[in-house]
Amino acid sequence: QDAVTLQLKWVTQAQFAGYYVALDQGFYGEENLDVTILPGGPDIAPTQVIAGGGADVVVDWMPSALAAREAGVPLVNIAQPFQASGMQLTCWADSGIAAPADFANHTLGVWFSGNEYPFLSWMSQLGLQTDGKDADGVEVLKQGFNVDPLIQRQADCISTMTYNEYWQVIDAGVTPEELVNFKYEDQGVATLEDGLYVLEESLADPAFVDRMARFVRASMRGWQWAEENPEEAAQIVLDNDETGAQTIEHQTRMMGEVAKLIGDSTGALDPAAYERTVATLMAGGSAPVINAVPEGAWTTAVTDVALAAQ
Amino acid sequence: MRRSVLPVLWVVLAILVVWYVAAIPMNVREVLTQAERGGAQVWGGTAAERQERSALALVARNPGVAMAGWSQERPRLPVPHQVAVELWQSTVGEEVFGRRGFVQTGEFSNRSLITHAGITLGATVVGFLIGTAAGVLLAIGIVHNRAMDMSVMPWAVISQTVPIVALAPMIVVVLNSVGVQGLLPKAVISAYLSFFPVVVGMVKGLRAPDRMQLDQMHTWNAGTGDTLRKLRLPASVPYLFASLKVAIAAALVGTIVGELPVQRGGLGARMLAGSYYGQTVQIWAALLMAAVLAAGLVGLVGWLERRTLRAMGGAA
Amino acid sequence: MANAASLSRTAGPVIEAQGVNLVFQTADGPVQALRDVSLSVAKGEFVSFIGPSGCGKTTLLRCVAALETPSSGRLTVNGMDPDAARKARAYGYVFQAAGLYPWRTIAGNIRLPLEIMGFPRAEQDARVDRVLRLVDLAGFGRKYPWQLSGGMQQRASIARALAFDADILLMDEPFGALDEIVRDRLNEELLGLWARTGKTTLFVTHSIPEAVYLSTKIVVMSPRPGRITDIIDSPLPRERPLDIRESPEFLAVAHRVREGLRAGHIEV
Amino acid sequence: MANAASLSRTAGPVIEAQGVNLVFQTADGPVQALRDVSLSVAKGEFVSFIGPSGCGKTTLLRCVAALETPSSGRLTVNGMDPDAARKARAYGYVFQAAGLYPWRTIAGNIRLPLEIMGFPRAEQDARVDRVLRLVDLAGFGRKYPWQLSGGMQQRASIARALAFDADILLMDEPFGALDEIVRDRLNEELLGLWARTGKTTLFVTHSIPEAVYLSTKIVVMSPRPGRITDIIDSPLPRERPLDIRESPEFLAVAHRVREGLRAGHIEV
Amino acid sequence: MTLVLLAVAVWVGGWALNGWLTRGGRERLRAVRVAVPLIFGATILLCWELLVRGLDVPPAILPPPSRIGATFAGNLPVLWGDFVQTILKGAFSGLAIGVAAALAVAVLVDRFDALRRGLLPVGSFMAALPIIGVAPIMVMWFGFGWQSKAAVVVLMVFFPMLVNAVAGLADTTQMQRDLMRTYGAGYWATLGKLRVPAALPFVFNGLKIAATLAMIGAIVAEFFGSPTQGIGFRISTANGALQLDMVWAAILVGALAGSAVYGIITLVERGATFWHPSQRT
Ligand SMILES: Nc1ncnc2c1ncn2[C@@H]1O[C@H](COP(=O)(O)OP(=O)(O)OP(=O)(O)O)[C@@H](O)[C@H]1O
Ligand SMILES: Nc1ncnc2c1ncn2[C@@H]1O[C@H](COP(=O)(O)OP(=O)(O)OP(=O)(O)O)[C@@H](O)[C@H]1O
Ligand SMILES: Cc1ncc(C[n+]2csc(CCO)c2C)c(N)n1
Ligand SMILES: [Mg+2]
Ligand SMILES: [Mg+2]
Repeated sequence: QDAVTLQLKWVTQAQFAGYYVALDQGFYGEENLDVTILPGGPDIAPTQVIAGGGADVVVDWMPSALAAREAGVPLVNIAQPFQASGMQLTCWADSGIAAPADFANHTLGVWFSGNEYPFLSWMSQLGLQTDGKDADGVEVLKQGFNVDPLIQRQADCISTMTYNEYWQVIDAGVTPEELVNFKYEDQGVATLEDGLYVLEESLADPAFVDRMARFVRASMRGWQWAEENPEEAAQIVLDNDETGAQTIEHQTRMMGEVAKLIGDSTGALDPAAYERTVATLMAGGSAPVINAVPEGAWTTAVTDVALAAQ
Repeated sequence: MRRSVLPVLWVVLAILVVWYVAAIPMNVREVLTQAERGGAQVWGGTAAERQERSALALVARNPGVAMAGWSQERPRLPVPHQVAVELWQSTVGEEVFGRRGFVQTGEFSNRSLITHAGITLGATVVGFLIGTAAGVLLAIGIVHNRAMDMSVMPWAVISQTVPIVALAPMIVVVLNSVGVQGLLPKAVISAYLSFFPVVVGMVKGLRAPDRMQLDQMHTWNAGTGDTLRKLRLPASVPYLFASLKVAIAAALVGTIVGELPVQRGGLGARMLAGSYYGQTVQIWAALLMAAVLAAGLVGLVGWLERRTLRAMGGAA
Repeated sequence: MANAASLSRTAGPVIEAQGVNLVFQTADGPVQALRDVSLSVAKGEFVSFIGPSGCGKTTLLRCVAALETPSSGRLTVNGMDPDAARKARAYGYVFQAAGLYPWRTIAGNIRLPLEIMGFPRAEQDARVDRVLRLVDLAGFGRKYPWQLSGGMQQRASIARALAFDADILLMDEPFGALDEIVRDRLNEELLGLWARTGKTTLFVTHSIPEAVYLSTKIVVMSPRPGRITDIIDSPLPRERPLDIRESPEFLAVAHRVREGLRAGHIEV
Repeated sequence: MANAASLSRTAGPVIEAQGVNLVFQTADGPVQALRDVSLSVAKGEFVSFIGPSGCGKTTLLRCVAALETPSSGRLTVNGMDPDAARKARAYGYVFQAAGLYPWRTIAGNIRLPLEIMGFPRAEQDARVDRVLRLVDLAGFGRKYPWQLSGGMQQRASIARALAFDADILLMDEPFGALDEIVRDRLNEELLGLWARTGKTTLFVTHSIPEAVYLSTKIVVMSPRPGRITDIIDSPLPRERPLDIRESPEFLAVAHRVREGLRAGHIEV
Repeated sequence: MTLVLLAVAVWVGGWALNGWLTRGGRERLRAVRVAVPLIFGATILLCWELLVRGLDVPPAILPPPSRIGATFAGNLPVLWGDFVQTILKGAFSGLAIGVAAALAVAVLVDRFDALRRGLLPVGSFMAALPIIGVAPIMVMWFGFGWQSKAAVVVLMVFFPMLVNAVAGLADTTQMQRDLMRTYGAGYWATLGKLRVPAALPFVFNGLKIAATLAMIGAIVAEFFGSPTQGIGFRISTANGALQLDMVWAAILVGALAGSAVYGIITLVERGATFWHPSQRT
C-alpha cells in the first residue's frame, strides 16, 4: 500500500467528512492507499506543514495557497471538491446594517491567517478604510474562532461559515430574523475554499501523480457517500474527533450545508472560478495577497487521470 | 496542618458565594435578551441599548428575570454547580453511560476528561523529566565551568522572556516536519518551560556547600566527581525539590499550550474546542480538571520531597 | 602519655616554615596575611596558635594544609611540599563548626573520607568502629548529626579527621562554638586523645586558658600584617588535671600570653 | 563610679521575682523552663546570669522584658507588671547577635526606636549623636552595619538600647559571638558605661571571667528544670582594672561560680 | 556541507575564546564579563545562520537570523505599534494592577493569620493552575482590546506575587520582632520599619517572575482575539501567511521587551536592596 498523509486546514469536523468517510469506508484501501489524516487548528498552517515535509497533500483555501506560492512554497492545486464559498459576514439586523454600504462606522470581526484577503479586497471595492471606525471606515477585529464577539455585541458583524459558525449563533438562541447575512459568493468576492494542494516538484514524479489520482478518486467517492448518508458521515466524523467535543446534531447539520457547497463537483477545478479568485485577490487594496498573476498554480493532471478511470 | 482546614473551607466558601453572586450581573444581558425573545417585557430598552447600561442596573431593575443567570445553557460565567455537573458528566457519566465509555467498550472514551487528563499528564511528565534532566546537567556544567557560567546564565534568563507559547505552533510544525509527532512536541515545550527553575535552583543548590566543606573535600584529596557526588548533589536536594514544584506546574502549562494548536486531544485541546463551540461550561470543566492535575502533581513532588528528605536523615 | 612523649623525639621537624609570606590580592588592594613566619614543629607536639581576629591563624593552617600557597618563603610538611603531603593524606583537618553532613549518619560521616580514599569496605567499618570508640561515641554511629549535642558533634568531627590515620591533626577553633563547660570537658578529652595517639597537632584558638591548658608550645600572633610575636614553650607537666588552671605556673603562662596579645592588638 | 554607687541605693528593688515558674507547651510535652525563681535586683545593680545551655537564662530575661509571660509566680518591674513596664519603655534589650537592620545606617538603626517612640527629629539627632559618642562610634553613623566589625556592630546595638534612656538594660550574651580579646575590651568599656550611666543591668553570659569581672551580683543557674542554684554578691571593688582578674578575690569568686556550674551540669 | 562544517568550527571557536577569556584572572575584568555572554550569543546566531543556509532549510520553516534582522529593521513602525499595543497597554497595565493587588492582599494576609492559613493553600493551588486556559474567557468578558490582555496578566501575576510578598513579610527573625516589641512598636510601625524592608528582596524576586509572565500572558491572549495590532496578532497572522521572518521579528520584540524589563527590575533591585547579602558581593 502507498502511504499518503493528508493535512487538514481545521479541526476534525464535517467540513472534511469526505476524507474521513473514504478512510472509514475503506475507499482508500480499495485504491491501495494507506492514508493518515492530520487534523489542523487555528495556528497550524497547512502550507508550512507541507513545506516542512510533514504531509504529502493538504486541504487549504486558495488565498492562502497562492500567498504561500509567492512566499516560496510552490503549491499546486490538484483538485477542488468545494465549488462554492461558504464564507459570509453575519450582522445584527438591529445594528442598522442592511446592505454593504452600511458597514461604515461599524465594527467587523474577521478571521486572519490568510482569510482576511478576500475581506480586504471587498472593503477596498466598497471604498471603505479598515483602520478605524468613521464615516468611510470600519473597525476590524481579529476574531477568535467562535461567535462570542457577536453574541456579546463586541462586534456588529462577524465572519461565519454557512455550515458552522452561523448555526452556532442560531444555537445560542438568536432567531434568523435578528440577523443579516452577506455571502461572499453574492458579493462577487468569493474565493475558492477547501481544495487539495501538493508541492510542485512532487508532480514531476509520475508515481506520485498516480498516487494522488487514486487519492482524489477515493476522496470524491467519500464525499459522494457522505452527501448521500449525512447522518452516518457525521457519526464517522465524531468517531474520528480526538477532542471529543463535537455533537452529532451540529455535525449532521454541517454535513447538510457542506453538501450544498460541493454540489455535483467531480473534484476537477473550474478554471473560471480560479480566474475569479485570482482577480479578487489581486484587487486587494493597499496590501494585495499576491502581487503577480500566478503561473502553474493548478493542474488537471491528477483529476484527468482520476476521472478517466471512473 | 489541621489548623488550616477550617480557614481554607471558609475561603473556598467565600469564593463560591462571590462566584454565585457575580454570575448574575455577568450573565444578565444574555438572560434579558432571551427573556425578551420569549416574549417577556424587560427594562432597559432594546438589546443594543442595554449594551450601554450597567449590568448592576439591569439586575436591579429586572430582579426576577436576572436569576436565570444561574441556569443558562451557554453562560458567560457558569456557576459552580453547572461546572460540577459538567465535570461529573464528562468523567464518570461518560465512562459509565456513554456510548464509547469504559463500561461499554472497555476503553476510556475520547469524550471523557479522564482520557484528556491522561494525555496531558503523559506529555507533562515526559516534558518535566526532560526539562529536569537538562536543567540539572546545565547546572552542573555552570557550576564547574566558568565560561559556561558567564555565557549561559544571562541567556537562560533571556530564553524565558521569549514568548515560547507563541512559538508553540511553529515548534509543533517544525518537529512534525522532521517526523516527531504526538506527545514529544508538547513535551519539548513543557521541557523548555520547566528547565529554567531547575537550573536556577540547582545552581544555587550545587553552590550551597560552603568554603569549609569544599576545603574539607580538598584535604581528603577528593576529585571533582567525588565532590559532586558526595557533597554538592546531596546538598542541593532541598533546592532541587523547591524548584521541581515550580517546574512541574510550568511543565503542565507548557503541555496545555502545546495542545492548543494541535487538536489531538488533551486538556488544552479540550479548552480550545470548548471555546470554538461556545461551550463555556466545558472550558471551565477542563480548567478545573487541569487545576486538579496541577495540585496532584505538585502534591506528588511534595510527597517525594518529604520522603527523600526523611531518607536523608532530615530533622523535619 | 609516655607513648606520646617517646614518639615526639624520634625524628626531625614535621612542619618547618621559614620566612613564609602570604599576600592576598583583593579588590581594595593587596592584604598581607602572613609576614615572615618561621616556625618548626617536632613530631608529637601540640602547638596552639592564638591571636586577635584577622592575624592569620587560619591562613597559616591553610598553608600547611595546602589550601593556600605562600607567596614566598619555604614551607615543608614531613619534608615534602604541602601539596605533596596533602596528596599523601598527611593530615586531618577539623574546622570550627563540626561541619558534619546532615544527610549522613555519624558513621557515614566518618566513613566519607575513607570512601573517597578508596579504602575497602571492611576496612572502612573497622576504622569507623575504632575511632568512634576513641572519641567515646560507640553506639552513636547510626544517629544523625542533629540528634547529637554540639559537643558530641565536635567529637565526631575529630573522629572523622582521625579515621584515615593522618600524621598531623589541624584544628581551627574546633570548640569555638561551644559553651565553656562543654569546652572544658572536650579539652580534657582532647588532651587524653593526644596522649593516646601521639599525633602532631596544630590548634587554633581564641581562648587563653584553652591554649595554655592544651599546648606544649603556644604561638602568639598579631595582625596587620599577620606575624608571630611570641613562641612560648610550656613549662607545664604533660599530666594536666583541669584544676591545673588555677596553679601559679598556669597563671604565669596565661599572663605572658595575655600580655603578648594585648601588645599586638590594635583597634576593636 | 561614685555616681552609679549612690544611685544604686535610692529606692526599692527595680526587679522583683517571687516563685516564678514558666512551662512551655511543646509537641513533646511540657518543658519547665523556669522553676520557682526568686530574685530581687536593686536600682543600679549589675547582675550576671550564668549557667549551662538551656537553663533558662534567656527565658528569664524575656519574662522581665514581657516577651514571655510566667505561668505562675509574681514578677514586677519598677513596681508594675512587665508588660506595663514594656509599654512605658522601661528597658533596652541587647541580643547576642547585634541584630542591626542591614537596610539602615548605624545612625538609622539607633534612631529606629526613637522614631517609633515619636521623639521629635532634632531630639533624635541629638540622642543619636550622644550615644554614638558614648560607645565610641562617633563618625561611623553613616556606615552600614555590614561595613563594621563585629565588635563595632555590638557597640552600635548597645547604643541603640541606650538611646531612649530606659532605666534597665537587658543584655543576652551580647559578646558571645566575639573573640576573647575584643571581648575584654568591650567588657572594660561596658563597665565604664555602666559607671557613667548607672543603669540597672541584667547580663547573660557563658563566660565565668566575664560574669565575675562585670557584676555586682552573679546568679548561677542550672537546667532541667531551670532554676537558680546560687546567688553571689561580688566582694570586688567597683573600680576594676582588667588585671583584677588575676587577683585572689577574683579567682575565689570564679572558683565558686565554676563549682556551682559543675554541680548543676549533667552530660556534655 | 562546508557551511555546516563552518558552523561547527564557529561553535568550537566561540567556546575556546570564552574559555580563554574566563581563565587566568581575566574573568574579573568588566569588559570580559560583558563580552563573554555576547560572544556566546553571537556564536549561536552565526551557527544558526550557517546551518540554515548549509542545510537548505526552507524559509517557511526557519529563516536565517540575517533575514529576521532585515525584516525587523524594515518594519520598525509596525513593530513599534505592536509593542505599544501588547507590552505598554496590555502587559504593563495588567502587571501594575496585578502587583498592586497582590501587595495589598499580602499585607492583609500578613495581618490576619486565619486569612493566611486559608488563602495561601488556595493561592498556591491557583498559582499552579494553567491560567493560559482563561485567556479565551477573558477575551469573551473584556473584549478584544488591551483590557482583556491586562485581565489575563492580572490573573497570571497575582498569585506568584502574593506568595512571594507574604513569604517576604514573614521573613523576619524572632529577634527582630522581639526588638520591635521591646520598643512598644505597634502593628504599623513594625510593618513599615521591619517587615516591608525585610520583604523587599522577595518582592523583587516575585516581580521578576511576574514581569516574564506578564509578557507571555499578554501575547498569548492575543491569539484568542485582538485588534489588528499586537505582538501575538503579528505572530499568528504572519505565521498563517508563512512570513516566518516577521514571526521571528515579533518574537524578538517580545524578548527584547522582556529582557529590558527584567534588566530594569534588576537594576532597581540592586538600588533598593543594596544591603542584602546577595547584592553585596
Ligand atoms: N581568601 C582571602 N582573600 C583575601 N583576604 C583574605 C582571604 N582569607 C583571609 N584574608 C585576610 O587575611 C587576613 C588573615 O585572615 P585569617 O582568616 O587567617 O585570620 P584569623 O587569624 O584566622 O582570624 P579569625 O580569628 O577571625 O578566624 C585577614 O585580614 C583576612 O581578611
Ligand atoms: N519558645 C519555646 N518553646 C518551647 N521551649 C522553649 C522555648 N524557648 C525556650 N524553650 C526551652 O526552655 C529551656 C530554656 O531555654 P533558654 O533559651 O531560656 O535557655 P538558655 O539558658 O538561654 O540557653 P542558651 O545558653 O543556650 O541560650 C530550654 O530547654 C529550651 O529548649
Ligand atoms: C487559520 C485559519 N483561520 C481561519 C480559518 C477560517 N475557517 C475556515 S473553516 C473554519 C472552521 C469553521 O468553519 C474556519 C474558522 C481557517 N480555515 N484557518
Ligand atoms: Mg580563622
Ligand atoms: Mg539563651
